[in-house]
Amino acid sequence: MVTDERLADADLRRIDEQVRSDWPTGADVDFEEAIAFHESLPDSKRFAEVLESADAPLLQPRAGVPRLDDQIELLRHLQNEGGADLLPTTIDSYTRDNEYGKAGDGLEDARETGEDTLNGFPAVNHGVEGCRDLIRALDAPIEVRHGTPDARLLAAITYAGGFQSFEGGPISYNIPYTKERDLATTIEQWQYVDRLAGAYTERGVRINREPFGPLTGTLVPPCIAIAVMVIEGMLAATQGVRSITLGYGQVGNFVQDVAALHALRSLGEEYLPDPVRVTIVFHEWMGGFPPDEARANAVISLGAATAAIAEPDKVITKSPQEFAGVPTQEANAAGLRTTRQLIDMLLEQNVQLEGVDRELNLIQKSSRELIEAAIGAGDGDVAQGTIQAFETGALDVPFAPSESAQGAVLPARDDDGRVRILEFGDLALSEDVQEIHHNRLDARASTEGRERSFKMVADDVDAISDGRLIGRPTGGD
Amino acid sequence: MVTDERLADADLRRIDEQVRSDWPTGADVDFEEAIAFHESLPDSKRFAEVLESADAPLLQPRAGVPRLDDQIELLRHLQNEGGADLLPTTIDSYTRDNEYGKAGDGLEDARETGEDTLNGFPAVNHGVEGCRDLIRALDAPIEVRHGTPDARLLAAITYAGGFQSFEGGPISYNIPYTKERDLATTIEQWQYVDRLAGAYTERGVRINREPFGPLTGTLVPPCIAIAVMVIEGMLAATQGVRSITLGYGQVGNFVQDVAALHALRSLGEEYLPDPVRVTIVFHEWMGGFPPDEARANAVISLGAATAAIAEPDKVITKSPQEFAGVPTQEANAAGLRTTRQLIDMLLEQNVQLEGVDRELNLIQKSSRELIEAAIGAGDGDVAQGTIQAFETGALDVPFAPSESAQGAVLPARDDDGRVRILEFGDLALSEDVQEIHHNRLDARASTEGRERSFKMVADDVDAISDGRLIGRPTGGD
Amino acid sequence: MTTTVILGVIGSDAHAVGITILEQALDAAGFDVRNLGVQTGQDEFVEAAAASDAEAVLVSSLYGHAERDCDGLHEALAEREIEPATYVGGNLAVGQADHETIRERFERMGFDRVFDAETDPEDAIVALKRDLGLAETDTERSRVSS
Amino acid sequence: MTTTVILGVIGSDAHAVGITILEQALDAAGFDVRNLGVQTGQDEFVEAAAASDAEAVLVSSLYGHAERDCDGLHEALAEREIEPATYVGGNLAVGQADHETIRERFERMGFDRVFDAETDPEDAIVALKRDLGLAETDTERSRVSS
Ligand code: B12
Ligand code: B12
Repeated sequence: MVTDERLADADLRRIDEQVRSDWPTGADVDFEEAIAFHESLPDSKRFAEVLESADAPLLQPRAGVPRLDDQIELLRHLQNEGGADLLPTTIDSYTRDNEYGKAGDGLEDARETGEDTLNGFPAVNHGVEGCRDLIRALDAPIEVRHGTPDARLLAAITYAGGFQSFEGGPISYNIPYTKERDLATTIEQWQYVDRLAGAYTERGVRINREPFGPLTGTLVPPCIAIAVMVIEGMLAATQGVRSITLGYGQVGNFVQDVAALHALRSLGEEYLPDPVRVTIVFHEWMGGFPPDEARANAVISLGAATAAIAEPDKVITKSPQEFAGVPTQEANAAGLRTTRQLIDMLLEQNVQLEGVDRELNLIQKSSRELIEAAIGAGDGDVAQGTIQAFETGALDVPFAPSESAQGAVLPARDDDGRVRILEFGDLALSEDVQEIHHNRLDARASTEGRERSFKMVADDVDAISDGRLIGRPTGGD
Repeated sequence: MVTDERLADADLRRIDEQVRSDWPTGADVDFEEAIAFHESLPDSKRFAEVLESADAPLLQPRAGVPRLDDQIELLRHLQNEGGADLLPTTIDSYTRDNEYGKAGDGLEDARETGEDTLNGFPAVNHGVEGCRDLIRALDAPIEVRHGTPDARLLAAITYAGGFQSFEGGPISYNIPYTKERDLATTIEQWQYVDRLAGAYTERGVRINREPFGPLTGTLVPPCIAIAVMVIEGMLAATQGVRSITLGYGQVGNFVQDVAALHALRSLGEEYLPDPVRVTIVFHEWMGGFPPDEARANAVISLGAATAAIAEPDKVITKSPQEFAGVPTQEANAAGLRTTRQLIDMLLEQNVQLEGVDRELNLIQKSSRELIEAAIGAGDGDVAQGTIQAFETGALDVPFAPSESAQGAVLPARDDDGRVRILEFGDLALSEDVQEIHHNRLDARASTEGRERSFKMVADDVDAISDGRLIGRPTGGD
Repeated sequence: MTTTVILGVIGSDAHAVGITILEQALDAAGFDVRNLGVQTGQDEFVEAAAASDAEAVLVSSLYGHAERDCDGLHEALAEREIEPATYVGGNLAVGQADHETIRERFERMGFDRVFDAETDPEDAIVALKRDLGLAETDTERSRVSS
Repeated sequence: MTTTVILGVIGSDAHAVGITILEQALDAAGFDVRNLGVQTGQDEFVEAAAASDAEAVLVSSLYGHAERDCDGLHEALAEREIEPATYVGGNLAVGQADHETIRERFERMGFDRVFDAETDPEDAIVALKRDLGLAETDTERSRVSS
């Protein structure tokens, strides 16, 4: 039974050996030698230090292509033409499924035909040396971004390969990303990922870990995202991680997004133990984009404006081609520059939005209820409690494809465009909080002269791609 | 001596005949027949009504090409692909100089070579029937946008040609647009333009007039823009204009722009006589743009966000190609769609910025001082007073090329990015107000560890195109 | 008369939102929808189609690996001697590909219809009605009763 | 030693901000600048150059009519038998034209240098120093004294 305790060194070693034997490239991992490689890197490639010492939001795009030389060229472009402060390497979907054979085939295809049939960089197949070639070739710190429920081998290889930041977590890379993975299993698997980061940290290589805040990217109520972030942060901290970046995805309402980012920071600092440096990352709109680059630029800009006001430590940018597919490097760089210009124009302005405090209180109270419910369900053990809470629906994520979550929660926007909860399922929110959500959605329903229903949810899902925030019924309906 | 009195009918007729004899196409103007043409137009082409009855900001681009069929195609594109609510017809620079011969040569060139060597639509050369072909071909109302100091013939022909909105005014199309024009003369000339609009208005064709708010487009302090708008509005109202749209160009500071738009509306309503319907128009950033479309999109988006919060009646959009030259129709439409998406996402949100009231009070007080100074200088006659005020520098516009203005005022941004006044010249602002500006700029100077100087002004002029709002000294300086 | 359609996201793709919306719309239009969810293998599609005698199989793919994931699906259906209408939709290739090229490619693989990500659920419903020969009145009735 | 340069916006163009910035920068760099302002005719440029024995004439144009407005300028200078360096800069054509094409076109008209709107005043100063054979020290001296 998995509990929130630090993996014993012996266990770490045992799992490590087993994990590395999963695929031939695992054999090249040598911890001592990896420490030496990390120590050889200049300060400008130390992810945690660069992020934690920044005095304005740092920008990071998403990007991954199968071949090493293409990936180097892509990241160079994003750095030079996009002005990215932090670089990504997004992993392909086969690797995320631990299908290293298929990923290898895809890589071969890409090498032979020049056409990319993989949607990312298969880091396991590239192996430790391939990763290091990438790290060596670029000037900025690089993070592994993926969506892999069982990311143990990926972590072992990429940490050894010189990456100093690793996205994901047992909930955030399970519930939104998979159907049949068992939550207890992913928690156990991520204990290894975090413990290994902790082992590097003890040797002075402070690997940054970043739980994936946007979850399903689609109308996620802030309290749910924040609760999951704080829980994953606590689990990582237990394993010795000391640099943790909690995430949140833009919902598109100015006041709610600013309040949520403040709440995320304050609850992160409150719940995570002292030696942990907490930073926060804001993801530009993670839901469906407009099928039009001009309109997509407005969505990106609204996110950038929010970032300028809330001042997260990092912003993950989108490109205007988000709707259509993996963007060209030019479009990806354009998303960075649009974001930069907007942030730099607004950052020095003292912009205070009225009503942020009220929303902040509501988000904090609700998030706290969910976090405490999870801790309580495990009699103080957050690992056990989280498993219980997802089983009973006390914790839940809207649109979650995973069988490990109830998927009973349904969100909808209120009359001001803030994301509220329409169906709670068994979510552990108090009557007070539920009543606030009810009232707000009733007000919207009456504005629109229709019942609260799934149609409202569906309309809200499409709203931004249709050119507005709230999915009001249109004349034709 | 020009005074602020309504032109007598006899004078109107006399000037009308003289003006129309300036160029052959003037002969085709027939007032009665023009009234009949306007009456034949559907409601959807009545500019004033469409604008005044809108319940969300209407979008209008700028656009003008020499040939009629190209102009029709261009405007159709902006309406269909850009979703423009109101259409423009931007006039070429030769016409603005009353050089109808050169404009005609340019039009001929364009017709023969297919290449556009004119920067707009030479409406005088196209004549009444050419204009009507344009009006007939499009579904939305169309405004004449130009920059012509002596726009009498242009007005006579385009009003008769079916246009129901006409930009400009005696100050706003003189001071920023010319070197040697005498202000008394342009006031007299615009009395004809306004009186003619008044004559149409009396017959039920309520021609909308729109003083040009952005002036030189470059760091114009809000109180200066507002004072000029209110004065031009008063002059137009005297001549019988009943639909007046006062303008303001984005300075890029959220709070200041929102406050300025509120001040513009309230002072407009206060000073203009009751039968006048006052609407306001917000121009997206009119200063130097970034030489990069991605960054330009952020500038456009910041303007759109401001519009969503302040809710002007109309927004004049920019295109991402603003820096390079007259935009392609695609880029122009893209600017419209970016603006629309941002406004539609934000409009339903209740966004209240703290500090707007304070800034609003300052702007109102300052604008009132300037307006009253102008009225006072003419012993109650605003025409006379305005001429005096510009002569003495009591009224002034930064970067004004005109010899009719002192051009002594120099603006600079304060530490929050708001546009303040560094050099007042003889601007009629009270000591109190001057002190506020002084203090704000001193605070900035001390932040930057440098003296207040012209270098600050130059740095601020370039700042947005360099990717920020405030022209702080960079490391290299 | 109820018309059964199979719906699912193929391969290891986990994009759930699109099929959630589609399921709800098809259901409201009177179809009997079997939603297999995300990360559904070819065999599961074939099994479900055979078991419920489905008239259509709707395959969704967003993450860019559709071609690889769908390869062999029509052969497997043929082996079971069933011939449902087959639709595929979503973001069917990696990157900024042009829809016409993609459509041809997937039609060659045997799909009856190929939809891009701009597809509105209504488009799928209209196509199903046409392809399955459902009268307008059928649907109107089902819409009223739903 | 002071070097006189003529500056102005040609034709009926009224864009004043660029030359205001240029004037200030040239002045700070030690040049004796005669700023003719906006809407300056060819004849005024020629007159001013002849009158002050200027070593360079800097023509600015933003509004898109530069070609038409500059046509004949070099002939007029030649008639007066003066040969200042001639620069032109700004947005020199209507629309989204490519700078290389524009450069060639204006060089053919006789301009020594052609600058686009991304030009920093410093670029003009560096070019002037090179073309007029001004030593680095001259300018450094002038900079200190300015
Ligand atoms: C939300 C989202 C996510 C969420 C998904 C949460 C969840 N479990 O559902 C998260 C964050 C987890 C995610 C993960 C990934 N994503 Co994603 N995601 C999106 C995003 C932004 C929106 C998708 C969405 O929900 N749209 C709203 C719904 C209503 O629309 P829809 O899905 O398009 O479906 C409609 C139509 O397409 C159509 N339709 C769909 N299928 C079918 C089938 C038939 C038969 C018919 C008729 C119609 C039809 O009807 C639907 C209803 O209207 C899109 C980009 C976009 N569209 O803006 C990227 C996008 C689909 N994702 C992409 C990628 C690459 C990934 C990842 C591989 C990488 C990553 N970034 O981590 C992983 C994959 C994980 C996995 N194993 O699948 C790419 C795909 C690239 C490509 N094809 O070239 C996209 C296009 C983003 C991009 N530009 O790079 N993603
Ligand atoms: C502000 C502005 C205006 C203001 C000008 C106020 C004033 N009196 O100065 C107003 C609103 C009045 C205006 C009017 C018009 N404008 Co205007 N304007 C602009 C804008 C937005 C900024 C110009 C500016 O001040 N930049 C800041 C200064 C510091 O930079 P700069 O002028 O480029 O100068 C620098 C360099 O170019 C260079 N440089 C310039 N000249 C020279 C010469 C030499 C020798 C050298 C070495 C260097 C050099 O050094 C300068 C200092 O760094 C530009 C677009 C842009 N750039 O973003 C359009 C722009 C120049 N305008 C344009 C047009 C068409 C007009 C109008 C005809 C139409 C209209 N919209 O009403 C009228 C023309 C009126 C007239 N008779 O001239 C077009 C020109 C199109 C083209 N060439 O294809 C532009 C590009 C906008 C567009 N995309 O359509 N405009």
